[in-house]
Amino acid sequence: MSKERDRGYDPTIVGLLCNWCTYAGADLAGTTRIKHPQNMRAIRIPCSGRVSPHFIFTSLFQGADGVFIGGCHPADCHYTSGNYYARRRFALMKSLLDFVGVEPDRLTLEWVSASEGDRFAEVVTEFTEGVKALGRPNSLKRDGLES
Amino acid sequence: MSKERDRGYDPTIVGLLCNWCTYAGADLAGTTRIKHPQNMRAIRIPCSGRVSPHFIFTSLFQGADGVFIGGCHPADCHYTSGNYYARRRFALMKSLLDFVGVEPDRLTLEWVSASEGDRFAEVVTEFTEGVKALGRPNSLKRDGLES
Amino acid sequence: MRLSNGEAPQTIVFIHCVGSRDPSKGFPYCSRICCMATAKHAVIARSKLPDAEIFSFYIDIRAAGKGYEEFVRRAIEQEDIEFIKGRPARVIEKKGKLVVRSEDAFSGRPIEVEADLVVLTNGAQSQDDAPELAQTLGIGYDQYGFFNELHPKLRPVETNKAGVFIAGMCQGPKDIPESVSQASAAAVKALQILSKDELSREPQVAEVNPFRCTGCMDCMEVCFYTAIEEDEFMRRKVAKVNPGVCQGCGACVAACMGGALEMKIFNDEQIYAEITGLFAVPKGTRGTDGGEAAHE
Amino acid sequence: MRLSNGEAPQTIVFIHCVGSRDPSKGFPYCSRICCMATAKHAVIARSKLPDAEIFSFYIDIRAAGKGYEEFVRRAIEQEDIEFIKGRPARVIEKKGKLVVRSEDAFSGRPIEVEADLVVLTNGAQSQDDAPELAQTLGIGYDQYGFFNELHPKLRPVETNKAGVFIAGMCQGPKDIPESVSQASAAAVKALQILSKDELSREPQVAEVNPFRCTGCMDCMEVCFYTAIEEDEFMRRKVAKVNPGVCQGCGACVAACMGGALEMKIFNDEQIYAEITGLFAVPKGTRGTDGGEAAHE
Repeated sequence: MSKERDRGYDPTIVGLLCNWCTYAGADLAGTTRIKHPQNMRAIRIPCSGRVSPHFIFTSLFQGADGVFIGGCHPADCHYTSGNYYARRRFALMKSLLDFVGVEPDRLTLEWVSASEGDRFAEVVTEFTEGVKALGRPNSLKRDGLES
Repeated sequence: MSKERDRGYDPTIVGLLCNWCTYAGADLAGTTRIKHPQNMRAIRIPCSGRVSPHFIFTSLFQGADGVFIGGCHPADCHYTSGNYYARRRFALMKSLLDFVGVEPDRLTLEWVSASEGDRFAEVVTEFTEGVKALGRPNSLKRDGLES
Repeated sequence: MRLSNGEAPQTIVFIHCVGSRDPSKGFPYCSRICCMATAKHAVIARSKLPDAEIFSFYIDIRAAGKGYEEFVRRAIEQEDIEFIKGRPARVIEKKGKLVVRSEDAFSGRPIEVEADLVVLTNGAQSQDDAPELAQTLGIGYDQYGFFNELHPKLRPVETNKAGVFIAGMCQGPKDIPESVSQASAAAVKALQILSKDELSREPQVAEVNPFRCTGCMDCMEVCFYTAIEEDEFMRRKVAKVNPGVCQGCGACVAACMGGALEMKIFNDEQIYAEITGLFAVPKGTRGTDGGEAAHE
Repeated sequence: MRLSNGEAPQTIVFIHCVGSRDPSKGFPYCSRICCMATAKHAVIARSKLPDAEIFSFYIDIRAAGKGYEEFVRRAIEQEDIEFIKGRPARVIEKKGKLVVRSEDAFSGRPIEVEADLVVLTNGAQSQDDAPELAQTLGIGYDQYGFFNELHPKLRPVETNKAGVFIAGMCQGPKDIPESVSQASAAAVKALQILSKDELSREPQVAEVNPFRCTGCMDCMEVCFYTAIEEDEFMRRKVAKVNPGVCQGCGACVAACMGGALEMKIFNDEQIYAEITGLFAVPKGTRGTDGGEAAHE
């Protein structure tokens, strides 16, 4: 990526956050005033297992620079096994993104419990920095796959 | 007591047994076939704290040779404190019996839990032996205090 | 996981049972939840600080819940948390370090750890104003301020006051699954009362005959359930039983000198009849060990 | 408290954790209730046999309930029960005695006790046919045959099958107060269902569009709650969601390749609208750390 093109690059990240853990963790990070970059927009979902591949593609088509999926720690899923399905689909999606020419690192899946406000800030910061380092995407949108 | 008078002496004991512990302990002694003398007649009461002094006198007036009160172990009372009241009244009754000329050892108060069938048999045996050793009572009934 | 100086601690010591299991401090009881909380914190610390030395001084490892034992074993074997049986005698500050002095119970030898961070696992205590609340509600509490359940085994969420239920730590230290179970249990006990249009009770309750009552209130003294209150009858003070609260133990009936109290079951007349009946049974049918000797 | 030879034992040894906390035997879990049961038995033995020597070999004394710690302390201090930290390696019969060989963990030295009576504190196990029952009911169970609660902390008496509840030892070792609390908790959960004329549910459930469904049943595979069953629609096999059992996680919706499944809340359209909406927000109102740079 050219430095010129990426100057002032401030990516937009779509966060698909499980209602029972990461969404509450984001709340906690807020109420306890833990600082983290504000690039992510949170969308509440019932379970990380609810994340259909379509949501990820729609986000990228719409212009997202990254997609962050937040689920419950292994064995802690409110629905017992939704996070395991998410993990399996996540691995497939990584390969698929690679196949269609999007950097797989624009997608992440993290486990954050409702009490881990600090962890939420940490992983969001890390992911945001990672996406920033990737620079402006050779995005699906810009390549005209959709719009 | 003359040996002649006490020959074949087979005392009758009135048992006032708490429903929640000793009465159940007596049941258990029965179902697990633990041997003990059969001189006691069990009367179920809700709590050893229910035992009014009148019950004890009525029993003795009617011809009982001994009165056995069975309650829950300290701190285990189904009604929390009934056994403590029973213990306090028991001490007073002992003095009162002594005062009216009845051997205080014709009255006993024992703690037997619902699971202590063996203990039930033990304390009943002990009390029965004790009453037998006292011999026929200089009883309230015989002395014509009532009948 | 930063010290006040902003550096990541390299040596962390957790100390169990600080202010619990210690009769000399007035807290003889076990705080129940701390062993697992400490194990969890130690494992989290390990995940942040892969190279730190992490110690945990304990008396007994009380990992007695579902999956708890397995968790502690993982902490020891996979997360390299060093559990040391010993109760540290003191912690001394020395050159910016916290020196933890204890005995290693297994070797019997003293052990000293220079720590960057010492985590004290404080015992759980009741709220300061718990006794006040208990007195307001008329429920029992113990010397530590924990509320008394009606029966330690069979009535874990009920109190001696009908209609007042307890759940969770107010009764004594307990973990989340237990507290949640108790909360649901308390809910069903409340529902038993609230789900009916009329409160139906066992008929086994006490009743005052106000004509006989002298108003001495001895009965109120012995009522553990605070079911007896003062009332007025023909311009005299008399006792009155609240049948919705009375548990039917009969302590008041036995305490009443004037015979003004009676129970609706196990009443005096019934018990006298039972006693009298015993001596009316024909001889020979009374089944004794020895022979049946007449002595009336 | 008599041996087979009819004599009162003079030396009694209790051994904790026999078949529990022992991964090598396939039972890594703690049986939870035995520490207190053993302490109780030892105290009862003492009351019968004031002069006997009574030993109790333990790994950890797990006295973590209300009044439990105090009870064990009394057993040690007043009832003269000798608790020895150590796991006996073997018990050998020798001249009518049972010789218990262990290590005293505190001294590190071997210890040998010649006992008249050895009491093994066996770990609690699930019923042999527990997995069969679980399969019949469609509820989860672990490798030891204990039934799975829906959530270890927040849903201790519910299972993954709506309408099936668990209480007590079937879920894992637990003592009487806990079991009683769970039983009441299970009752209230059942009442929540039974107290209504109609079953009311959160609207958040999945629904099949039978026109789109190909009957591949991939959705059934991922449904942890067994809420999806086979149905027939226009002489084709299709999936059908039982809305009384569905918990609304959406795993089936995400798994459906043909888009035949939809949720009534968190449906695809709603989530697409949310995503699209994010990018329709005017610049500058999106509040970022740095400045807002257009990159569309």
